Amino acid sequence: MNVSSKERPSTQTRVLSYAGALLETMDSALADHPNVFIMGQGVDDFKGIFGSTTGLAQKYGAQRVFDVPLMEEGMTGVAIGAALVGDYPITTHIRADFSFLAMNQIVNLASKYRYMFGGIMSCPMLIRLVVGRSWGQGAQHSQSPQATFAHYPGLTVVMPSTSQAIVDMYPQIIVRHPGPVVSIEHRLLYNLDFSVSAGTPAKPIPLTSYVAREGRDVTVVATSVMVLEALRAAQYVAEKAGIEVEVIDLNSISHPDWELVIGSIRKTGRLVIADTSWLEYGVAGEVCRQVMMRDPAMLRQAPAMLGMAAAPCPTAKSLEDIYYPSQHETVEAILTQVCGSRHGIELPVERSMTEGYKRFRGPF
Amino acid sequence: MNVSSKERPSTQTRVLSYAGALLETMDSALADHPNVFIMGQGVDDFKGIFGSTTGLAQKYGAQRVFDVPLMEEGMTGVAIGAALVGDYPITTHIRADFSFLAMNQIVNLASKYRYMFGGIMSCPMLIRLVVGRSWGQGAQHSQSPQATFAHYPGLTVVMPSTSQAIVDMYPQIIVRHPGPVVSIEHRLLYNLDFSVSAGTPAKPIPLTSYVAREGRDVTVVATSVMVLEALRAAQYVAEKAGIEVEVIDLNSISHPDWELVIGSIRKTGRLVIADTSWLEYGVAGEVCRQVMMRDPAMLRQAPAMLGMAAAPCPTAKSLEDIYYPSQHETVEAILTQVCGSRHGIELPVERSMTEGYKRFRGPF
Amino acid sequence: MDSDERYRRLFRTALTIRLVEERIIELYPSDRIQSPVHLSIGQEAVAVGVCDALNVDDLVFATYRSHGFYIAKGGSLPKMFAELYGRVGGVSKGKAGSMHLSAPEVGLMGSSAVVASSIPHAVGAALSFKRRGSSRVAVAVFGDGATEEGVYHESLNFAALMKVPVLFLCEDNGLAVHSFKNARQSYNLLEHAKTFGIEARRLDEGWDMLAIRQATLDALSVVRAGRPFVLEIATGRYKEHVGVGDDFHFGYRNATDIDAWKARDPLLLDEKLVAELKPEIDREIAAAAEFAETSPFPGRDELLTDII
Amino acid sequence: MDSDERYRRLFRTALTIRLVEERIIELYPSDRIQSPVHLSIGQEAVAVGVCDALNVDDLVFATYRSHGFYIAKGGSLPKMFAELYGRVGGVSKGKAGSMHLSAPEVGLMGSSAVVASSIPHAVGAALSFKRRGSSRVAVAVFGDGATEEGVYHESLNFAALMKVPVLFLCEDNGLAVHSFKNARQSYNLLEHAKTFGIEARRLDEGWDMLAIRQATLDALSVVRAGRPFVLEIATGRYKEHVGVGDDFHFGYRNATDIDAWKARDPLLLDEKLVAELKPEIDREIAAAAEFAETSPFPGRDELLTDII
Ligand SMILES: Cc1ncc(C[n+]2csc(CCOP(=O)(O)OP(=O)(O)O)c2C)c(N)n1
Ligand SMILES: Cc1ncc(C[n+]2csc(CCOP(=O)(O)OP(=O)(O)O)c2C)c(N)n1
Ligand SMILES: [Mg+2]
Ligand SMILES: [Mg+2]
Repeated sequence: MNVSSKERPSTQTRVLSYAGALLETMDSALADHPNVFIMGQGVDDFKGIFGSTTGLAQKYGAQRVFDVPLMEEGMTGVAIGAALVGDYPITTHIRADFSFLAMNQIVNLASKYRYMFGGIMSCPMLIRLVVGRSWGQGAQHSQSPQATFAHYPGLTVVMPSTSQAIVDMYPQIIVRHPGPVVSIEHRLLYNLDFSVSAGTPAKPIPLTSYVAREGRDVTVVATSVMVLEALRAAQYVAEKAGIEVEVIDLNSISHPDWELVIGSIRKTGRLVIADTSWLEYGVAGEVCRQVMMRDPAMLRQAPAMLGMAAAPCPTAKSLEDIYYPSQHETVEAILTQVCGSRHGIELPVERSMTEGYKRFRGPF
Repeated sequence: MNVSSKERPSTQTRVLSYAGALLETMDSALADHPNVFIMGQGVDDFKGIFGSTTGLAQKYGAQRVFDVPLMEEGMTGVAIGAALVGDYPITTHIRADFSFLAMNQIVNLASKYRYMFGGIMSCPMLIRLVVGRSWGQGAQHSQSPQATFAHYPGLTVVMPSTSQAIVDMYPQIIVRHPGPVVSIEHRLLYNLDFSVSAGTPAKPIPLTSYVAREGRDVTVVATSVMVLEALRAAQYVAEKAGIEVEVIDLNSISHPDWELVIGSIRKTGRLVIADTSWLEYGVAGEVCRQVMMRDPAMLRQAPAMLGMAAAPCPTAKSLEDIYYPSQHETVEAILTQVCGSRHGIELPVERSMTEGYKRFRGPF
Repeated sequence: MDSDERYRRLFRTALTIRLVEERIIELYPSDRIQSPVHLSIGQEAVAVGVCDALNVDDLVFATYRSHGFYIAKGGSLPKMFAELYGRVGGVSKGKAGSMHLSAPEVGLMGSSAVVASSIPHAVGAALSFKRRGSSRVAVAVFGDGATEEGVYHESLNFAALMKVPVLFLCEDNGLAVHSFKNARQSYNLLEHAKTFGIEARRLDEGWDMLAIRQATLDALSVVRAGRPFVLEIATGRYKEHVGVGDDFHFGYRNATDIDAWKARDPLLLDEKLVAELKPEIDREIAAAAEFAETSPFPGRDELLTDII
Repeated sequence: MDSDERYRRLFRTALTIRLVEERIIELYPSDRIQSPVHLSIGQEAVAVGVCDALNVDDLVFATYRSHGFYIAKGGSLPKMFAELYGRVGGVSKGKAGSMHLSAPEVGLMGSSAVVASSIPHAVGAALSFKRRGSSRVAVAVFGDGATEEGVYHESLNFAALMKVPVLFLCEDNGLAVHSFKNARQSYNLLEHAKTFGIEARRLDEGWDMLAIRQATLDALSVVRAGRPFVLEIATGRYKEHVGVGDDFHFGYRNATDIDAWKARDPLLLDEKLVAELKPEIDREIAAAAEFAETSPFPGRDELLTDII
């Protein structure tokens, strides 16, 4: 796998894995802000949430980085209480699915605290959720609840898709963002290497959507790992058919840059939506709503949508492979949008998206 | 308030409040099916979940209808366990907001049980959630989580909007439906009287969408109490301007009859969506997605959308009144769709929707 | 300090709570207060005794039944009335209402209407205090019913493990809405807490403000030393669960259950002191209600502010 | 029954579990099993002793670490291997995998990979049994870590209140992933359970199948009489939390922690019996793996079935 990302203004780049980017931002958050602390099951162990917190407990001490019992609801409540008195808590869930145990604290408390009390209190904090995928995660370790959380006003929901997104966004969030942020990180990204700007980029990735690749023929609005899928597909169709795909990383699910998205769709007139969750009542619906509210005629034809099949996630690999959209399907969706269903262009054979990620050795 | 509902084929009708319809269906479920039991905080007290379970504990005994401690997650887990061995549990949450405490059991367990185990087990059960509104319910007693639950495959999510819907649907659900059902009941409906068919209706309300009022000029797709708002508005614009509104009660949020919805929109070419929750990542998005997937050109213009303002629910009445769409806004949305924004037709003055419901004395 | 003066001070606060809530009862039919109210009439002594033992910068995290704690912790009456009236002059510009009173400037943090949900908040605040080496404490106030929720268990365990300065204060009125405690709980709260290594004590004299104050001070000496404490105080809810009425006529409980409490209630017994203090308090309440009355309703400009 | 024969029966089941998991370890690098596996090697005696004391129609609700309970409860080996291989011939057509094994026909209900989440299921099944006047019981199997979750508290309270025939079985391996119990728990499990009025017992000899069987029978006599019981059995997890490797080299724990367990492990000590039983069990395993190997992969027709 070798995908090209948006060109960065800064000339100097370095290679940084997603986990490495997380570790860097966690580290500098702790170094720069004495009120930051990290808590979660296993944050202080040798695996350190897939390498994103490894060594930090040793470096900053058990008062700043600590393991907690199994207590998702309680932990989130503890974080809120600490935030209310000026700390900045970072909590982790090694699978996003476990955040449902903290749903009450996240939705009924954290998201509402500021508004409910008329602005006199707030609980800024970062809640990190990891979405599982591949290797038989099954129905309870694979969910991607961005639409669920983004439905509730007061929450900021982001899905960083690259190391650059982590490096750029987390410092904007930690301590600086006024409210609670749910960041949904994708497990498949953790071990990938990305090239990131060596210094501070001229245009850091904002807490909203951005163009990940420019193009004129079709717009792909994607989230998280599907951004990478979209970029891979864009490269493929560029090489095979000279089609120029514009890839927009929605990036912030709660606060997308809809004008950017709509501007692109107006330009290309064609749309593919690629999300990590179910299509029903998900991101695809919200994108469609934003288009329709402005002008249903903006699109020349019905958009294509890629997401999980409408079932819980099966464990068997043969089912998992068809449960998620493959490169094959992503490329097919793009080609069909641009050239119609009888496009006649050869499709990639890759059967399982995760194969691509396993083979991937970066950097690019 | 006096709204006309869909004509029923049966000639005989009787008057039945929403709470009364619930009580009747709970009663006959207990009478007809020895494996049914009802548990929830206060189900056996003199208030009986706003009159929907009153007297049943006395009638069927504490083994069939019983109070539980404060334990939403635990109670839902208990219900799943009982369902797995052949009981049919009905659980209640006097505010839908409290179901977030049971989110893990509902989403990670109940919704997935059948699929995750390859069809060899299932946990049919009914989870009743009451949505609060008006009289300062505030941010934590007013949420309407249909989009949240409907995002997860395996759950059936319904929002009965009338007594007839209760009387028709609950017997189809209880014991007969193979999986877990989340039914979202609206508190404002409880005290309203509706006319229901006296015997078994020729065409009972199905576990999917249905036409609540036929019309040719504009389609209103509505949920729960917004169906009543839509019917009131339809009557108003029919009288004031001879406009014929087609009102579709989405009714099942997880399994709408999209062909019915789309058929109506194709016919009228105009669309208003009226939901009880936030528009962002909500029902409106999914309706838009269904339209766009088929044909973005189906609509002559951008649809109108009515829902809660994009904030937690404020307590002050002056804010609550503008937080929810009023009759004024509902009528305005319909008129603007049909006649454009300079329609010049007089709007109803009603400032707060809840006034209508207080004044309402039925039957109709 | 003169113990008589202390008693007067506590009594005055308790009477203020009682009179404020009685004023609420009178006002309620006028629809000036359009939100659910959970009255603490009968339970005033708990808030008063506990808060008097606290410093201003100690934090209280409470529930929908918090008029008492709001007043006892020192919250402003005009802001409270304006909040109940849904006016801009309210603590939270009317967005909070009765169920979500707060007064962070005097240490009452946001009250939650989801039972038990603010218990871990107190633990979290205490955790911060501990890390900063502060001598402040946090108090989680909750009802007997709240201890049934799983988060109570998680909070006790975490607080004991981390040795944070938190006081778990259970207002045991024996009821959750209309359910009696024995129908809901198989455990004894003190024994239960002790298995977490948490010291625990019950005070049956929930009418006795001075005893509650002293019990709180005793508990706080443990808490300030960095050990959580569970203090359970028996008390009586005179009114219906929510709303301004009595509820004995519904037959689920007997008036006699509460008569025992009334027979010890200083606000009922000490008529002389009531007579002496009432006029001034009444004037304060009238002024507060007057302030509320004249404060504007929040308008559309407030609907979408303070969200993130 | 001849106690020697009983020992052989239990031993054989335990050895089957061990050999099955050792086979999984061997197979794992071949990628035939493409899902996380949580091995119970070292913990077999618990499943074996407990299940032997149960009737076939007694129900067990377990966790992601349930190969042992699946086999001990009498689940079919070919269906298990096919399930692990993600094949149609598996218990759940491959949709479940290792983390969600079940065998309802012999009383193993669905295993959940969300810690503690199946505990209330056992309580609910027991509630049904009670209402029907059945003598069946339900067993909630969970690890020490699971008791930290709030739902454990809710489940104990409810079970004790309703007096349902449920056995809470805690497999105490002292670890939750890589965290030691003393870093996670401030309570003693037995003392804690007793405050709910629940009888509780700990067995330190988690290698002793017969002792576990007897302790379970003793507990079941209480449970069948309609009183929940907490049985905590100390045991040792030999392997890493998830996956097929050892984990001593990571340094978070010492091999010596486990050596004490190994020194008592009958499957290691009784070499003679192992030698005698192994060949037949190996044949069964080979046949099961063979069945799995030849069972087809589920195809697109299975993707969207059995959802509602
Ligand atoms: C999580 C949750 N479940 C249910 C309710 C409904 N409810 C409101 S108050 C209450 C009783 C709480 O009793 P207790 O904790 O003893 O407090 P009290 O009202 O007696 O002060 C219940 C069940 C709620 N608000 N939150
Ligand atoms: C609710 C939840 N939180 C976290 C996890 C991640 N996790 C998986 S196993 C485990 C440890 C559980 O320990 P214990 O209950 O003792 O069982 P053991 O693995 O030791 O058998 C954790 C934290 C999870 N699966 N579910
Ligand atoms: Mg109480
Ligand atoms: Mg363990």
